[in-house]
Amino acid sequence: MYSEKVMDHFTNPRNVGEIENADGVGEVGNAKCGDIMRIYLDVEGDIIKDVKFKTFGCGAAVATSSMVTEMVKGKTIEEALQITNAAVAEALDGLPPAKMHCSNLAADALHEAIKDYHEKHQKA
Amino acid sequence: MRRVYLDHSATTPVDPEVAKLMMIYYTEQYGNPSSVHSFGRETKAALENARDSVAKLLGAEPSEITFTSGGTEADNLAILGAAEAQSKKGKHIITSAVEHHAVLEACEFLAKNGYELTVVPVDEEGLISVAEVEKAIRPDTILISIMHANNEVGTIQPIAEIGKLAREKGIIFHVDAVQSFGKIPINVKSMNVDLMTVSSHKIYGPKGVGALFIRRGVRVVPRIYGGGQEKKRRSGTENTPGIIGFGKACDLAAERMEAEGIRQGQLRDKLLAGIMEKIDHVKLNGPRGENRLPGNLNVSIQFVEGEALLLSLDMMGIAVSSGSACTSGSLDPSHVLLAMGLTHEIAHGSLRFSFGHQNTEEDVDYVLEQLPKIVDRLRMMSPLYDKVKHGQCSHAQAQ
Amino acid sequence: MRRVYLDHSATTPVDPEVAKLMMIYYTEQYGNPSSVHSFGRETKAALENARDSVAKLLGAEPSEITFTSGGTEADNLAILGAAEAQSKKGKHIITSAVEHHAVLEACEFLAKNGYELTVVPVDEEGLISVAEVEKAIRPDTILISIMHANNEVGTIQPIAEIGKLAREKGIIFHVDAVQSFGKIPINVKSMNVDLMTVSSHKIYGPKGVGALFIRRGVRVVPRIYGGGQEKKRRSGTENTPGIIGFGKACDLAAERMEAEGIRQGQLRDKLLAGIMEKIDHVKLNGPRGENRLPGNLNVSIQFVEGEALLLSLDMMGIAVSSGSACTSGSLDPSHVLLAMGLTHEIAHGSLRFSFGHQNTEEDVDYVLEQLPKIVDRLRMMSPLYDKVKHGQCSHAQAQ
Ligand SMILES: Cc1ncc(COP(=O)(O)O)c(C=O)c1O
Ligand SMILES: Cc1ncc(COP(=O)(O)O)c(C=O)c1O
Ligand code: FES
Ligand code: FES
Repeated sequence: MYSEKVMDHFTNPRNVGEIENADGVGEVGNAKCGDIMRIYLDVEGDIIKDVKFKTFGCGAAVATSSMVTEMVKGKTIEEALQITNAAVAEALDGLPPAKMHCSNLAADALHEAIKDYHEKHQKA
Repeated sequence: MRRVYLDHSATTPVDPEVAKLMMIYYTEQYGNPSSVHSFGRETKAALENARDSVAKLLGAEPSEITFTSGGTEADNLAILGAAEAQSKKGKHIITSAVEHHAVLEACEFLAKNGYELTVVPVDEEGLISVAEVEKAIRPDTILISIMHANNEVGTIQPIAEIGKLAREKGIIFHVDAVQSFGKIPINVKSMNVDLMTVSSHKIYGPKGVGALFIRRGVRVVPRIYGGGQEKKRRSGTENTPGIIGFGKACDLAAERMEAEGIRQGQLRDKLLAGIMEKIDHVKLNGPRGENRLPGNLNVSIQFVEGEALLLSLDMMGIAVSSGSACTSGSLDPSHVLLAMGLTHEIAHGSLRFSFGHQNTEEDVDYVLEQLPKIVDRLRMMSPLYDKVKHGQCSHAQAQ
Repeated sequence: MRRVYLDHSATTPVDPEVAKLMMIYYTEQYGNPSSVHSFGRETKAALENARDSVAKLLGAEPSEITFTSGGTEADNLAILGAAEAQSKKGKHIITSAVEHHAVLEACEFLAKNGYELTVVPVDEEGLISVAEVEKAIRPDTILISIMHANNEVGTIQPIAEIGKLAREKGIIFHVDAVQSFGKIPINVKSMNVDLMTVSSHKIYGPKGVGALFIRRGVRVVPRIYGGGQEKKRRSGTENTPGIIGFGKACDLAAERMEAEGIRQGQLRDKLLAGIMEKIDHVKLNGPRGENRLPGNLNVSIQFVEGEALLLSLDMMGIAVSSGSACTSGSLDPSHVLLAMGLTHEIAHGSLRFSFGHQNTEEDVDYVLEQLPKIVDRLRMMSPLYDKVKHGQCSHAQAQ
């Protein structure tokens, strides 16, 4: 059902947790199926220095969360904005068709966190 | 790694005795039972023996048993076949909100084709009330289809009472007994059942075999036409090895039913007690006691998602199932749990453990050793559990 | 006593390799393929492997294969499902006079439910003419159902030509290939077939398993509703051991087809030559040569009745079948033989020998030793043969 990469990220998820006083926090939920994903960003200059996640969801949801945190770590905000749902799924060697909406959550949560960062940043 | 199979409601292994018997009919006594020669006659005799075995476990006559390719086909034959046979009399059908998809989808098909459907609700334990069924009956009601025991939460419905009601009103009564057959006593006569579905692969018989009990005198329009096998009710070369295996599985079930019911009930209770003790925020789904199949346990573990639990248990060799939406591939979690009034979130974190003959106390101990660790790990990741710890979560207080 | 099974068109034993493989899936890898855990995933993978094997032997894509409980169910799904899917386009269906009952009865059901049926005739060898099919086509024709090889006389129909015609006219083309599958080459693409029925128990796979090839893009309304297995085309817990056995049987058939075709053809020809030499007043039913399945022989032995022959052979351990009315339990002998223009009397004395992998030259010798004695004995009793001997019988001269 799931690729080895998905199972690996599900079993040993990277960057689980939260960041206190994060520069950006994004939370998205799939209202219908009840899944929730939250991503925390720690930004220095323009670089994403640290990232953490918390997810309530299936194997694919956990794996895509974990993968997206790996993908953005050390990247600039600009670069992070380029990450798409498809790219996350591809980095995991694909997801079963019924699970494609889980990868939507991961990229969406990241983009929400960046939006939050921009808002806080502009205020500061 | 230790492998613990706790998904016997999904399917069971074939009993070694059953498998051994089937082998003979695959490789030696392989004749077509319709054939006149000795190869055909010997399988024909064994086929009729199997019919006796199924009938006996139902309290039916052998002539009232029609073999099918499984529970799903039998459900379809019962519902679509009985509806068509009676379409001149009326077009109203009653079923419940917690039926198996084989019943619900067949009913939905009828609803799209000129029939009217009333779906009676269940209470928070998944129980149907006889009063609700009675309320739903109309002059044009031709069929009531209610399951005996639920496949997800094990709730046992008041079949005899509904049967009495249906009989009084002259309405055909179909019962999907796939989960109860061979596990708890059944008698189609005393229960006043007209049509009853059973399946082989839930009772240590082979997959791809089932049967429909059709009470003498009840008419069902066939769904499969051809050589006229099964007294024209279901054409197609009979799956003799499968049917003979099913018959053997019925004989074994009859012998073991009582002792296994007690034994599995105890294992189940031990597992439930252990989970409640070791894990907080757990909800039992379905009833306790007499109204529940002895081998079934269903719990919701809050703040974690069912598929994630299931996969984590699987990595430790433990096989269970879940009513989570993520598992089913649909957007909604189990229709059974929702019908019982569970919120999407709670239904999402449900796990079903279903016991079988081979399960032991050691299996239960192993689950109780692994499950709490898994729940801990997943809750650490869960943004919902977070809130509970910080006292912000209304769900927790609601429990 | 020697036992010689010559009824492989009725059913075959399961190949020992197939049986061995199935055992694993009955007792060890027994998971439900819909389950998410490892027990389910391992059977799911094997199920998909089997789908590849069936597809390969048909020249189809795996996604175009829907597993069913047998050839009869697949025929019903094809005919009733395709007719319903296209009922808005038209209600005229074409089939032939020599189809299996699974096709004919399904068509008859449609004819009773608002469809119109044209049954094209066959010639004295059981062959359908493409011109007759073309003549039958109307603007409202939605389905043509013609078998590949006949189960009684082995006649192979011009499927590719009919396929070409159907494709040109945009009519769905169903082929019952139960008897030809695994015996002679098939390619659904080059034959322009839209739906094709195959069955496992005719090719040393288990009973109770079959498949319908559904060309991508062709719509078929399901007949069985439920859990949505087989991409919603056929619900019900998959008979995984059976399907996996069927896949293995396809692999073996692919390996053996060519050599077995030659070998069985030679045995068949030897039997025919021997019968013709040793028994007078025998008529070959069906064609000689390329247009006939290599393992099929069908002869009418005049002045004796088929069931009596069959029972007498059975007492000597020889299993064959007959198109006699007495065997079928109906009042008419084989509809196939009648459609080929045989008189009731001649059709009555028909015997079908159908060869399989285990048959040897010794089997043929044994039949040639027993059959003449049996025919003699029965003819001694026959009032018809009496007349022949006295030169009064017109039938004899007619041959
Ligand atoms: C209650 C119930 N009804 C029907 C079925 C369908 O039976 P089968 O799996 O034999 O098609 C099942 C099992 O899947 C079931 O649990
Ligand atoms: C030509 C043909 N079609 C259909 C069938 C029916 O297939 P099954 O026996 O798998 O139901 C048979 C065999 O009985 C057959 O010979
Ligand atoms: S989170 Fe529900 S399907 Fe993945
Ligand atoms: S002679 Fe007895 S059935 Fe034909």
